[in-house]
Amino acid sequence: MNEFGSLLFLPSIAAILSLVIQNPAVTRKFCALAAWIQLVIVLSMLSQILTGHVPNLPFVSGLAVDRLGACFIVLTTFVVASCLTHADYFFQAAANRGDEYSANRVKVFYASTNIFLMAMTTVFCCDSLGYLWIAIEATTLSSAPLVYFERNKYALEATWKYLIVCSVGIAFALLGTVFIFAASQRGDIQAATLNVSELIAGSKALNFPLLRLGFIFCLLGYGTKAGIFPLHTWLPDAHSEAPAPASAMLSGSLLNCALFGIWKVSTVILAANPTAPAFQLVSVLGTITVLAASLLIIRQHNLKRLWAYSSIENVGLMVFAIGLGSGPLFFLQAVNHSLAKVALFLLAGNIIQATGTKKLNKLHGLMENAPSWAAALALASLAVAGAPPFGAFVAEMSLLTLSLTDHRYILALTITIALAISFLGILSHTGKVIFGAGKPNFKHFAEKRAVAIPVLLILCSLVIGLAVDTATWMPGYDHKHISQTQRKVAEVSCR
Amino acid sequence: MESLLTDLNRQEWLRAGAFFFSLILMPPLTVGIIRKTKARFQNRIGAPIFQPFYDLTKLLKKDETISNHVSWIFRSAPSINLSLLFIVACLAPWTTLHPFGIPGDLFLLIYLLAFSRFFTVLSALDAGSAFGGFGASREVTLALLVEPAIMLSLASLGVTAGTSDLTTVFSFENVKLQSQTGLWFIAGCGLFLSSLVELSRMPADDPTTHLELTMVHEAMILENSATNLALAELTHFVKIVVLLGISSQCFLHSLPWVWHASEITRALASIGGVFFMAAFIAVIESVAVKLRWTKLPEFIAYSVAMSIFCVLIALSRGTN
Amino acid sequence: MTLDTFEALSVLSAILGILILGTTLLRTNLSFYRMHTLAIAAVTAWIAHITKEDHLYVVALGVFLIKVIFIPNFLNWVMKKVDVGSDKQAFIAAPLSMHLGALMLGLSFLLSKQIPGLVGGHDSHLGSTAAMSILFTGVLLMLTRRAALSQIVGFLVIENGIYLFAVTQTHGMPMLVEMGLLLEVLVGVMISGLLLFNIKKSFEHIDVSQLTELKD
Amino acid sequence: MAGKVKIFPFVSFMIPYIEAITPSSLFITACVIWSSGAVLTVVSDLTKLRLEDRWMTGLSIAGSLATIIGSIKSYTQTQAFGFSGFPNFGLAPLTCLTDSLSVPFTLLLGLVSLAAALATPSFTHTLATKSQHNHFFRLTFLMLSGILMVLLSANAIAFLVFWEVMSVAAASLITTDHIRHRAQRAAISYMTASRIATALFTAAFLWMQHLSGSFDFSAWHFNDPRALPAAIMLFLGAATKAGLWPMHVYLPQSYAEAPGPAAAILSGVVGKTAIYLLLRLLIQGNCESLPVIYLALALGTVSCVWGVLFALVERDLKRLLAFSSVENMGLIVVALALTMLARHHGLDMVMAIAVTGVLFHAFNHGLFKSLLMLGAASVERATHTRELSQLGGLAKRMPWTMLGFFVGAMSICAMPATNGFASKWLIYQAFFRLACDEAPLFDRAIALAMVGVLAFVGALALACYAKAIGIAFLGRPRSRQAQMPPESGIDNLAAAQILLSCLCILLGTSAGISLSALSPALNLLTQCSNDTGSFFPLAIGQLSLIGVFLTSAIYLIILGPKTKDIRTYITWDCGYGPLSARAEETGSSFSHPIGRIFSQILQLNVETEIQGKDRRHFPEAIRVETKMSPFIETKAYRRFLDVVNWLSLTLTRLQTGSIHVHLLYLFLTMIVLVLLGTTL
Repeated sequence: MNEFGSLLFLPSIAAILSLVIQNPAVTRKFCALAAWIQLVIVLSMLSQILTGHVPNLPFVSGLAVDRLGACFIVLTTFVVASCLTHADYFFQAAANRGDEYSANRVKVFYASTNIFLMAMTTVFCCDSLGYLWIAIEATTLSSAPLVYFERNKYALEATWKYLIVCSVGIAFALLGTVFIFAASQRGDIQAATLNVSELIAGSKALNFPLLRLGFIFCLLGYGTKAGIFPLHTWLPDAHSEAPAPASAMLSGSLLNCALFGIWKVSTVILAANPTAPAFQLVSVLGTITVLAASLLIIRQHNLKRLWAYSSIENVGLMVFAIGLGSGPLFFLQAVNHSLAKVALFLLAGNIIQATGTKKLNKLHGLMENAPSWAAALALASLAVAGAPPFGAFVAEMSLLTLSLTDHRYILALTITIALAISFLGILSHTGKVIFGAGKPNFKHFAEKRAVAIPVLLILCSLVIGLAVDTATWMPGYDHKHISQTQRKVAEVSCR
Repeated sequence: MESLLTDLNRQEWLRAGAFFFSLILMPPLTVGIIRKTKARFQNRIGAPIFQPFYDLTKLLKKDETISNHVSWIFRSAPSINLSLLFIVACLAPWTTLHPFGIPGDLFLLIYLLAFSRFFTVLSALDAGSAFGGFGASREVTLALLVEPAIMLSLASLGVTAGTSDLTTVFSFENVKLQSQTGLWFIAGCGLFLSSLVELSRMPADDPTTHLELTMVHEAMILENSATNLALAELTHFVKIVVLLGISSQCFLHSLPWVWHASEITRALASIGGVFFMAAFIAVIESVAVKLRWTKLPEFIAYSVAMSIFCVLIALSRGTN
Repeated sequence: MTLDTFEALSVLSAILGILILGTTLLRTNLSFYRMHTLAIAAVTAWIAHITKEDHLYVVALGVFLIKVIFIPNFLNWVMKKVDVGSDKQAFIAAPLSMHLGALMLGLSFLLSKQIPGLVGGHDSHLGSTAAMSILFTGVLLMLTRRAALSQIVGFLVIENGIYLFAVTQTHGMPMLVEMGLLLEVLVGVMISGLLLFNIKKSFEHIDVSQLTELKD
Repeated sequence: MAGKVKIFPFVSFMIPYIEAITPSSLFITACVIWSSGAVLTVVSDLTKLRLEDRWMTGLSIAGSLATIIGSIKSYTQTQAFGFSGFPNFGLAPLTCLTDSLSVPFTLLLGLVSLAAALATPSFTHTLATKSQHNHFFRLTFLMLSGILMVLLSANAIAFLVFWEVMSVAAASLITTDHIRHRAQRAAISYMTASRIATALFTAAFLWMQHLSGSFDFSAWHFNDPRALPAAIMLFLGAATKAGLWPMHVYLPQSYAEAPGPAAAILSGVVGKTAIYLLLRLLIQGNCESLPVIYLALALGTVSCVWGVLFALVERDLKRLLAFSSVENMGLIVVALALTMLARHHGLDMVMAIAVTGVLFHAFNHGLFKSLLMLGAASVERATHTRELSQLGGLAKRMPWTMLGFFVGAMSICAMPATNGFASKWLIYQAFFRLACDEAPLFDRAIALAMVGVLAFVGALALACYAKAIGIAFLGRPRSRQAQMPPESGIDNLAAAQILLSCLCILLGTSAGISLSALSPALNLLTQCSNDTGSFFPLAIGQLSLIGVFLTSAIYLIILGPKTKDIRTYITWDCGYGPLSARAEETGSSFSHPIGRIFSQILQLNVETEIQGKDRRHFPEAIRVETKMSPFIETKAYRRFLDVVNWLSLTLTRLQTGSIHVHLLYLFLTMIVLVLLGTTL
């Protein structure tokens, strides 16, 4: 319990302190610093797992970090740290613009952000599906105040929808967990358990129909939380009404937790029966989500909703990666999406603060007003749309190559078309924002500092795009000719 | 060029001399014959056959008047056109007196003719007058419709002979073409009809009209005067001789006895053929009436139809 | 067929759940909800008695304290502060939705026969029928009622349905997980109660169906 | 006949200097120079540094010279080089290959970028702010390095990366003058077309990787039937990028809106990268599947006729040039299809001639199209308009632009003694030879028909460019802008035009010799090792010498002595009195007879409106308006866009906003998933 405790120790202290400290400037600086220190702690603690020497690091009976979980923890902490650093600029710019946020609102923001970070870290440490469910529900509850930060009518409506739809969705995930637990009890393994490692070990002995039913309900529950197509309705509202740093965190890290839930459950059903038809549902759902989101992107009128829908599209891609049974590919897509999407939401926040409007048809001429922002926005939207030099291109190409080796031709074709549509949708919207005559009432405030974090994130995505060779970096991933079942078993065992 | 210098036999030089002599004499003479026959048809005496020579010498002596909006194209177009037509005359198989067997490629010839048309059209547009523009636009439209016809009929001849070099196609040694009297005849008709349009003779355009709105070729040389006009007229005369020559050669090749006749008779027959064609044109001009501009594409459709027949014959015969 | 006592109790809780659907008066809804949850706590206690799983007693106590006493009182307090008496006309008239609830009970009886693996061993399928019908009641409540408060009650009923599944089929999840569930439900209700105040403050009504500004 | 010259004379002169440097290092230096230029503009954006145009054009010229020398060097020495460490695109490292097939294309890139760089200073002063200057230079450098790397990359992933970099750079280059909405719309339509091409390429590459197991181009063979879908997708993608018939819609907009030098590079080289890919994959991968052949023949022929027809009736100079490049691209694709047809029937000679025709015409088209684009851009710079109805009489005011445009027009209409004629002659000859050889009757019929179609298209091109030159440069100026002061001497734009015109004429007259430089490329593509120079037996050089000698003789002897006493007077006005410029032939009236013949395709309708009491006999005012609606854009694409919009509209209507509906979606999906999960 001690390592796990030390993992969460610093954010809890930060949460308490941010409630206690009166002067908001101090809390802002302190929380940002705490987040970066937390990143260092996490890196040092999980260095064995990250470098692959130790398969996984068990804490208490239900909590154990495996390789994928460790990578996600590092990514989430990095995302939260960069968002908090930018939040410092965000609040100063708000003050400079005139409508200063009241002190206790900022305190609630920082407290719930730190709790949010704790909840997300626990999600990735969970081995037991029960604890996983609790942690994900905790992330929902802790992110509700973040969405409700603006305290206006729209934020209220967004929060209410977010809370109700997600809670009901996750309730079904609980039903799924119950069924999986019942499957382990009915199966002839010695002790009924919820721990994924034990479930995988005794997977052949589980009562398969119950397990399949449980998997479907978990897919439905965590899918609502992730934003799969028919269940995505809460996501655009929540992300467009939350303040920029909050919506960056929501998009950048919260979606990964829900998808991690789906991944955990799918490893169980993969171990039980790799060619289960129920498992095909996952990749089909992923493709439908990518296609629907790319069609929705074309007709967007609000800058932040545009980026929310592009998050839904990337969630679809990640679900498709899970449907192919490749964990490393799922993480590669998650990293690229988080980096690019956080940069985009932070830039969107800057633009909305400077121009005062979210409407796409009122935003134009950013190149005239703030050339550095325009360049960053252009590069970031290219990164998220999957243009080559950036990491998303590598992820999408490996995804499509893998889907072809799995003989899923129709799905691969649909995704290629959907990616083309969303690329054009995103670039035409960004083009309209960047080019055109400048806006007269553009409030400039520390232009260079505002774009520091986004540029850092774009550079990381560029490094992934150019320097990372998928074959060496991810041992489980090998796009040479391996038959579908043999590769899945290989990957699951390397977990 | 090696063939020109080495086998320097007397007969080769004789043929070259006869060729250049006829090239200088025949163009004005053919036009003279056309005008003479038309006059006789209108039972008037008409100007002597050598009248075109006198006109050209008269024009060469006169002083030139040009428009003040004109650029270098107008000044240089006549000389370029004449040299182009002279080269075409040397390459094209319009007479059996073809000097030294210079290879005249089919596509090169057609694009040399297009080159001279390009310059004529530009010099017409250069003066900036409505009539020049009118004539240019009509010339280009007619050329557009006629060129495929000429290309296809000559190409089908080439396909049956197996080479695109017209000199070997029109030389009388080609066995495969000897038995193709039908192909030669139809190609001859197609080429004759196209050259009627190309040379803007009666059914397409009346060379003697003074109503600028109906002119095609005359409208383009409206701005030329004196020496310019002389060169333009001479170019037109050479073009008449070359095109009529080619179609007459086709007709000659369709007659079996010509294949066995001697050199001299073939030379005389080809020269006679050109003059006969000229007279035939004069007959058409006296009998037929000028077609309206919108009806002209239907007339050209006949020559295109002829060329399609040639293509079908070429394709069917080619398989043996 | 001889009804085991815990089956009788779970069917009783299902029936009480359907009664919640009966009225649009929020106050009576809450009281029916209280009795319905009491029945579920009793089921838990009785199963603990049968299977000698002593951690179930603690869970039953937790359910009783939080879900039977604290949450209904909290919601009543919120209702007084927000002073909203009844849930104006729902999408479907209240009696009709109650009959639908009853129909759902029959349907879940048929369904629990088909669902594999639920029936087995000594526990009969009545427990799963009750759980499934409570689930459907919760869904009906959320879909047809306009007031935010009845949406919270609907969510709690769904939660009870799932909890009943857990108890009747798997004799209770590990202790820590059960406690976690109760804590989550508690925090969820507190937050939505807090939101309820703000909706009332800014919209002067808590009719959720009018919250529709955010659309594409 | 002059003896056969084995090595390109130009190379033999350079060999001692560049013996040591390998082609790869030259190409890498070109890329480094260009990308350092791009970085320099970024630095100047961030700091106060003001970049002089001279430095940037110097950089650009240095890059193009390095490319030219590199391509000449790689003529003699094939080299495969790669970077194992840094630029590793995940699935495959960056591996490059310079072989004889990439020589003509890299040489073309070098020459056109050299000309564009020469012409740049005279354009950058039209750009207002410093940020626009930097934007223009940065994106030109990015595009140029993108094109170079596209031509060099040896595996599919590297190709896709640099292809996307090139497309995005070209699209944003089109919006250099981004205040105008037309420029933005043009960029979006360009981006759409190139993204569709990329999507088709991705699908084809993935399929081939699935078949062959690796992303290297050399490992792919298109002769087995399973590769048919990939070949078709590859061809459609290349057709979209080259601007063939149904996908040509974006070409006129984007070429017209791009700034001068960028338009030259776009129209000259970017379209050729698609042809290069087809050559590299389909021809070198010896694809001979009939569906691809007949698809290519059909699309190529239609775009030949369609492009030149619309170019003829076009009223904007740059759009006219864009439509005519649709025609030339169609011609190249038709010749490509002929190569595959000949290989299918095993006729090696026809295949060799056709491939040489494709390579030579692609090279020539790059030269004379960029020459024409520079001419049109210099006209737009001087008169601030591209409308033919407002130009006129520019020959006397802009003599050098007129000369450049004239040489470009001559070579695009394939006039003898120009490079256009040499390459078009080769394509004619290939079709002619196919008709003569013993191929099946159907293919011989197609070949002969194609000879007729090409003649028809040639005549149309002649009409189109006669109109372009006649209306824009000759006659009287039709508007106030056209009466601007004459050009003063040769500025760098004129120098660029003169460079390109000399190249066109040099290649045209020395066709025999310059063609023999393509023998290694022919050998690589079709394994038949005859000298390509022998395919062009015409003594075009001697003929043009005789022609020049004759013209000057006639001019000096007959016209010379009389020039001093020439009287200048008004143009013949048939007695109506001094006519104004309005009486002159306009662009639309020049092409009206042809438009009337093809009115179905062009959707041309003429409305005449006569006002006056007795309208038939005493008309007071007559108004004639000819309207021409582009057939493909209005019918096909409008419908397709409506469908996509309707689809996304119904999806957005899904987001109704009421929470109950959202919950309903949740429960319905639950039921569907449970049913699907359990019953499957």
